[in-house]
Amino acid sequence: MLARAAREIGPGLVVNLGIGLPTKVVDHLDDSIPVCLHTENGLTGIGASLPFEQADRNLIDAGGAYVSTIPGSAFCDSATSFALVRGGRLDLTMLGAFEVAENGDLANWKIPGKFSPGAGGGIELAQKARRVVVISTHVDRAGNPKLLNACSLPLTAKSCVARVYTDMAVVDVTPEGFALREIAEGVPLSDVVAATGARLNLPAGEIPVF
Amino acid sequence: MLARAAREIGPGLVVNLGIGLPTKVVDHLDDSIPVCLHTENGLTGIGASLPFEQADRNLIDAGGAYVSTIPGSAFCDSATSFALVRGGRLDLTMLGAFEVAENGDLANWKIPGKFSPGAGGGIELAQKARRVVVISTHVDRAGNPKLLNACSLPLTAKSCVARVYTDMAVVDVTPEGFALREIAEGVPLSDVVAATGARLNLPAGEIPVF
Amino acid sequence: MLPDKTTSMEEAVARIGNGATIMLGGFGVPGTPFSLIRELTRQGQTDLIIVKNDANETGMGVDHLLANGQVRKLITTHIGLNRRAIDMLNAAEIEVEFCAQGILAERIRAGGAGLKGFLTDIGIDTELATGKQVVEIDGTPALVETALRADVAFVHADRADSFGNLCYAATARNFNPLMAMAADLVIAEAETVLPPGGIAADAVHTPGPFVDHVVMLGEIGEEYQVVRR
Amino acid sequence: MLPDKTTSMEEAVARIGNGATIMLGGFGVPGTPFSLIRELTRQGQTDLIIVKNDANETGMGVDHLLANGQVRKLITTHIGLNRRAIDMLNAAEIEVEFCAQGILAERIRAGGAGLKGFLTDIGIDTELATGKQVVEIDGTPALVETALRADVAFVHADRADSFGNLCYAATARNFNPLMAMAADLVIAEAETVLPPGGIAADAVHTPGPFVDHVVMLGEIGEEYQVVRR
Repeated sequence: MLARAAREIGPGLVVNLGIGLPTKVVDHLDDSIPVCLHTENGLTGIGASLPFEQADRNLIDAGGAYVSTIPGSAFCDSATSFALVRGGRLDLTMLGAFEVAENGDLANWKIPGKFSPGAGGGIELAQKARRVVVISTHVDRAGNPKLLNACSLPLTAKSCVARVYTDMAVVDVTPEGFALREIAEGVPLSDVVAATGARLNLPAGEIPVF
Repeated sequence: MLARAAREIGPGLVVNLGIGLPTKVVDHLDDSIPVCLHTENGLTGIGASLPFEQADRNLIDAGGAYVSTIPGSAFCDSATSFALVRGGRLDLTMLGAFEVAENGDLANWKIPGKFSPGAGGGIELAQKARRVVVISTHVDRAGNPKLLNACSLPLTAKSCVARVYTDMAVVDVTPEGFALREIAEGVPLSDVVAATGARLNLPAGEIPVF
Repeated sequence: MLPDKTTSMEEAVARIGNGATIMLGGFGVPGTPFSLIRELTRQGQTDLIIVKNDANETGMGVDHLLANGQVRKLITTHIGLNRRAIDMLNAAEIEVEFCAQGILAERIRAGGAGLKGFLTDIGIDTELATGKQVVEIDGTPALVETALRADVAFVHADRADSFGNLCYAATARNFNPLMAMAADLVIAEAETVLPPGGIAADAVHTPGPFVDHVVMLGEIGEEYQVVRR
Repeated sequence: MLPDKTTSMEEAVARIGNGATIMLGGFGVPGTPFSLIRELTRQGQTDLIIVKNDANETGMGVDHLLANGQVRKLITTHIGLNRRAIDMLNAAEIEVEFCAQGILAERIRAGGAGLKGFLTDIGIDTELATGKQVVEIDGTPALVETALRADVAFVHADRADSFGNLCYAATARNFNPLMAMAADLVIAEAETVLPPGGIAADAVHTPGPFVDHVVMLGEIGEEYQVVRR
């Protein structure tokens, strides 16, 4: 899933990898492709993660991980960092999800009564990145689908998700709802359909495997 | 007039000297008093003016004069420079005037049909500096009073002027209107009164001379 | 000659009264003014409104103020790493106002820039829009976000000069330069304090006129160090 | 590895069409992208809306575009040093929109920050308020100032790296970093272009992601030099 998602990241893009699974996509990037990774606490050009012994106490990403710079990195304040996001300079963000609706609505920040730590920077990433993709398990820990007709949780942003990468499939959000694009190796199509809580449009012909 | 106005500038103040006569106040500053001069094109801590031969092509004040830095100077962009003004960090500005009204209204940027080059930074200086003083000739070139009951020209800002330094007098704007505080050496009181286009409240007792 | 603003920590913090609104720089550990927060804990001002991106982690920074019962309200973006903050919120022992992170940054900047507020579509179709005034701009709706100013800002600088010009290190910059513009009393703690001219005029992150007091830090304490999870 | 954005001046400017809104950095001479303006004059795009603090002086910068009949409208703060601009305004050969200087800066920044506008009391009791929407904030009126974006921004940097990180010299900074955030196509001319890493990450004024093209200047021409009046 992470390796497949990494192929989203083409040359020249400015990319923000959200906290959790999306951050791990960085390990699957092709070093020969010129990209600029952004973290909203104020760094463009994120370098390798560092173990504690080598860490700079002043240099973290928005998830709190110790990172490094590369030649051409720049630091900025939080207002400038989000100016980049809202101003249209963030080409792609990859985010986690609690729920994704077939119209692209995303819920990933609040479970009323259970989990309400605040939205952090997720609202603006979801609403303003030029392309928003979700990286997530296909179902939650209780086995319930995360891809739904409509979100039941408070929204992060409306109609923002373009594509979802899960452990089972690659699914696009289209005007006609969810469309299956690829399926994970060894996963039966019936399992994907059963694990999806909304209509899943199937491609004509064979389904590519990733 | 300029030397008298320079005595406004007490220790610790952040001061913006407007284009024209006010800029010349700098030549009368006491170097032992710690102050920070600001120019709205993005410099805090203005140093001495420089002749063309010594000028840095990238270092001017808002009036276009070539200036220098001092130890502790800082450059900033135009938004930050005006943030300083609007945010309450500019203690004092000295501005020129076409007209000052007895309620402190200031007109200094536009003469409809004659002079409309745009307001530049004057609106924000006049409206937001913690103290606004005007440095100006007492009358205009045609001999007409600049201190008036009410301004006839488009306003720069309402009720902003605290004090006026002219070639004839030092005049405060008070809730009761203009109040004469000091008079220039050798100028008869009757001349000041005649050159003022509004009621001029006189002090009890002798009028200090500057 | 520029004014000298170096001050002792005790004296600078003593200017703060009960009920003050205080902005605290920092995003997680980097940029958090731990020493100023410690002194505020020691002096014990109460009924505070604290503005900070996050609530740090338990046992660090803001958490001392929470544990000490000094905080009435927190304006923040995310408190997920501080169990005590979440528990106090759930028990209604503190009030918490959540903002989207870039919106909090921008509200502070607007306060610093002497604006009344700004107009944005961020959060417009979500519960974050609840209670906010809506204005039409060119036929599309925008939310009014009000400017945020504070009585006091604590910022952590890597380097300062005695006039208050500040530089921040790496991602320790974050909210610090914004808050340094947005309070009536700005107190900067700095790891190094240089004479005027010690920071190049082109390299200054926060110009000195925004800063009221510069406090020189001694040895950097444990709280500032790398967190080994 | 970060993308390389170095481009020839001709190629970068050729991306601009007739009718474009173009922001030009600079306050007087410092920071004005004279070489990019020259190339725009040479290529001859017309019907332009130009956003610049001032109209330079006769024979310099913006004046070439005015003389060449390429400008339809000017959004500016002060044109007092350019007689041609004043005459063209009086003859209705160009339209001029005047803003207070800090308001123009802030409108551009708002555009760059992806905001819809901001609320201010600047100019509220003057003719600058004419025609502007008024909003009540906490019971007091504020003017709505709309965000300003452009199709193109020309900025002049002292140093750039090939990724587009920019540093400005002294008061040549002015509107440049604001405009560099506020256009769909940002073209930076730079006196020196360095490889990535040539500008320290803490010293960058405009982060590279805001910039589309970096154009290296050769010898600095007469227009950039000290003006002997």
